Amino acid sequence: MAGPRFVADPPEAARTVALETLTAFYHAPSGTTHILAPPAPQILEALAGRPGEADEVLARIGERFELASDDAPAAIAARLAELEAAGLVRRA
Amino acid sequence: MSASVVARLLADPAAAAEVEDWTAVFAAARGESLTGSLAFRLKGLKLPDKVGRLLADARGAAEAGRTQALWEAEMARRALAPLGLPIVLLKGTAYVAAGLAAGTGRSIGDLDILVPRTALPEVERALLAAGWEWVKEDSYDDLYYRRWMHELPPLIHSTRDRMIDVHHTILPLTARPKPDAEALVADSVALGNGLHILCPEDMVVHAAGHLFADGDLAGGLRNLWDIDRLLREFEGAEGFWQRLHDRAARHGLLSAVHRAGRLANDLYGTPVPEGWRVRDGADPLFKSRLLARDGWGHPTRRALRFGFYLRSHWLRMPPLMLARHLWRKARRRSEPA
Amino acid sequence: MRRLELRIGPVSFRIGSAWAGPLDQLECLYAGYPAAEAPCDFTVRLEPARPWRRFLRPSVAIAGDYWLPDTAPLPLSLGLLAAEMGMNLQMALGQRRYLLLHAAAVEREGRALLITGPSGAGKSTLAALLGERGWRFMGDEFALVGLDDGLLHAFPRAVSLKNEALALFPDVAPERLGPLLEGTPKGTIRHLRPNDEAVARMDQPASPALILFPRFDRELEPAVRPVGAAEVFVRLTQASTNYVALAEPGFAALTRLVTNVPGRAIDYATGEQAVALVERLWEEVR
Amino acid sequence: MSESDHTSPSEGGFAPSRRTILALGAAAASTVVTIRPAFANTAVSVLNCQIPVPSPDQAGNFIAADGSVVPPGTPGAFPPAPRPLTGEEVKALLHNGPTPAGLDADAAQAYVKYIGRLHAGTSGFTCFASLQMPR
Repeated sequence: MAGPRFVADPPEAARTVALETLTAFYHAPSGTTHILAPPAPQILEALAGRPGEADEVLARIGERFELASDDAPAAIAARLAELEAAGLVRRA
Repeated sequence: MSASVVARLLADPAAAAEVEDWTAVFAAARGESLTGSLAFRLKGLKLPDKVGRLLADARGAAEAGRTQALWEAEMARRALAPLGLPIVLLKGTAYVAAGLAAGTGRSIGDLDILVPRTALPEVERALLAAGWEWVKEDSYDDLYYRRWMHELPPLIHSTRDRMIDVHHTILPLTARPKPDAEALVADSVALGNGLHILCPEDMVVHAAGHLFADGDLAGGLRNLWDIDRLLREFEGAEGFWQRLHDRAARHGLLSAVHRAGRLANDLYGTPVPEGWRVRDGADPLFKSRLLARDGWGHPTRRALRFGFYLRSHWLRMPPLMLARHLWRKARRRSEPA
Repeated sequence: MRRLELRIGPVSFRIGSAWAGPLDQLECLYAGYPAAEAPCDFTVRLEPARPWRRFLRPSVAIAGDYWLPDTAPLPLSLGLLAAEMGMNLQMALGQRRYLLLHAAAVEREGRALLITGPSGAGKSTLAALLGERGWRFMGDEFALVGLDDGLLHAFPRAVSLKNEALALFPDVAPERLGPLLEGTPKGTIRHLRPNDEAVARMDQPASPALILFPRFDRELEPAVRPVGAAEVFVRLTQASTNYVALAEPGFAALTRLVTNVPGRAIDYATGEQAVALVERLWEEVR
Repeated sequence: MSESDHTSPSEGGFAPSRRTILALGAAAASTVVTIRPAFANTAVSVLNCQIPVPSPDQAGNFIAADGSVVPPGTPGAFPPAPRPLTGEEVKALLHNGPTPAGLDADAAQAYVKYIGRLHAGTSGFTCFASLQMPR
């Protein structure tokens, strides 16, 4: 699956606090707070300073998690689109 | 009265020792959107604790505003990057993006960018696709903007609630001076991340033209402070004043630039060439208008302000067009409900 | 312009008015409050909506350091309310030293109870009731969370009570009440000056211990439900006018608050039920 | 929002051990909520506000049933509101409350739709924003 390559800001650009199963995520470059549900934090971590396309994101996350999805490519594409709209990942 | 104290403090921070009524200074500075600039200007001085606290708060507010302005520019850059165009930042966002002294503590509202006029349709499409929306759908205003203005009708981002003004030149097309828009873009300076700023001389010409050849001078004290900071930062460069003169002449804004220099010199002690310091009969009126705010933050000199408001319309439009414009506005107001 | 300066907790206001009436009422209502600390944090102006509106059907426009478009002028008879709104507006838009929560707060033994929720949930009335029953009243409109210390700082403004709620306070001294204000956007209201203890101790902050989300309806059965940290966080961002503007310090203060302090939602139908529920919950979180 | 199983908050965010199951969520799900500036209900007590319908720069135009601003006399559209609506009236209308005095019920619905489409920077927006209740 050849798609666009995305990259997220390095970890020091954000402050995170776990709130139960959610993550309060302060993004310093925008001064904005986001509430993230899994797998958004994991995707950001996988792309922090390391560009990759959707397949690579899945592979990186898959090293540490059992991925559960009926349609992983569609799901990951939807997650990346959301994160791009929020300005948390950008085209590399 | 009190706007003049703000101007004095900006020009000479040591005068802070003589301030008796800081409440009035803050009210006037807030009214002129100069609190952040003042707070950075007075940083490090020995001042009463409470004054220092309020100034620190103002610096915090300015820093947050700076982050937001830069982020909005970055989001516009991402939206427009596929077009491969030079995107020129204007005004406050340009000052902070370039790290200029004029950006220190400056309040920044909308994002202003300049693009080649021929690229407007694709820029508009790209912004609409990336979540920006028209602020209003009114055909007359739309047509009015497209035919006569130097910018697209304002767009606002649907989730970030920030406005963007997309300019293709720096004065309304109906104004008498005709700036050389192609030269503005061609000679802009790349910042290295895909965004550009105007070259130093054009930056001064734009600030002066915006202040004296376009608007009604509301908030003008802040804009004149920009000009002071820009001139002081650029004047050390070899041949700057001659280049500024030539560039202002090329854009048809020499008199605006000269007036900006004279008034900045008068209010802020800005260094300008000896030859610029001529007497001008209208300068005192401009100065009064710039300082028309009291220690309650309340605008003063109502008649003078109204006069400058009329002047701003006059500058933007030839008389016949102005009459037609006002006629249409009046008719729309009085249309039967 | 006539002028009055007023300090409420850590915030000093300068209030200018084209008319004497609103300032006289304000001075009465805030009798016994400490002197303003110069320079004032904020300026509020009450001025004629149009020049002729100073005398002819006088109409008070609210202006000041910070303002919003769309603010409707009020008749001069509601000038006191205009001054109160003007102060709220300065806080909502201009406050940067504290994280501002739209919440009421009371204190006991150095620990604070925060009460938040939409208007109509009974925040003001509940805080005022508790304030007359052994708790120290810290404020009914804004709770100030220190960005450096994480403590709750008191902002004990006069409580704005709906006329019907006044019956709950039969014993308060008449001089603590402001004039009856009829025809306000919230109906007939009257202001109640916090008691002497609340005024005397306004400079003492307290450590937040419980965040309460009350819901009032005469049909409701009394009930308690825990509210998780994530929900408290989101609700408080929406109850704060300056959370986003404060950027990172705001994030730090709010995440610290919601991870350290438990949240509870309560339903109640009468003031007595609410007070009983609060006392019970307070014992639980001790 | 999607859910992840077996992720305990005590593990401090997103570095759980291997074999933790991570659900990627449905394509239509949402995993990012951005905190936007809130006027909160504060402003209701802050502000005695009003909303002109339409805004002064569009004065004289009619309001269509879907809330859009249309030229005067457009069939099926409603004339401008005879006076600015107050925040309290709009709040009542939003909660299916009574039609404000002096207004036609259908017109009032169109006005509410118009108000719902207001943007930041247009007349009446801050008033409308102040009526948005946190839930």
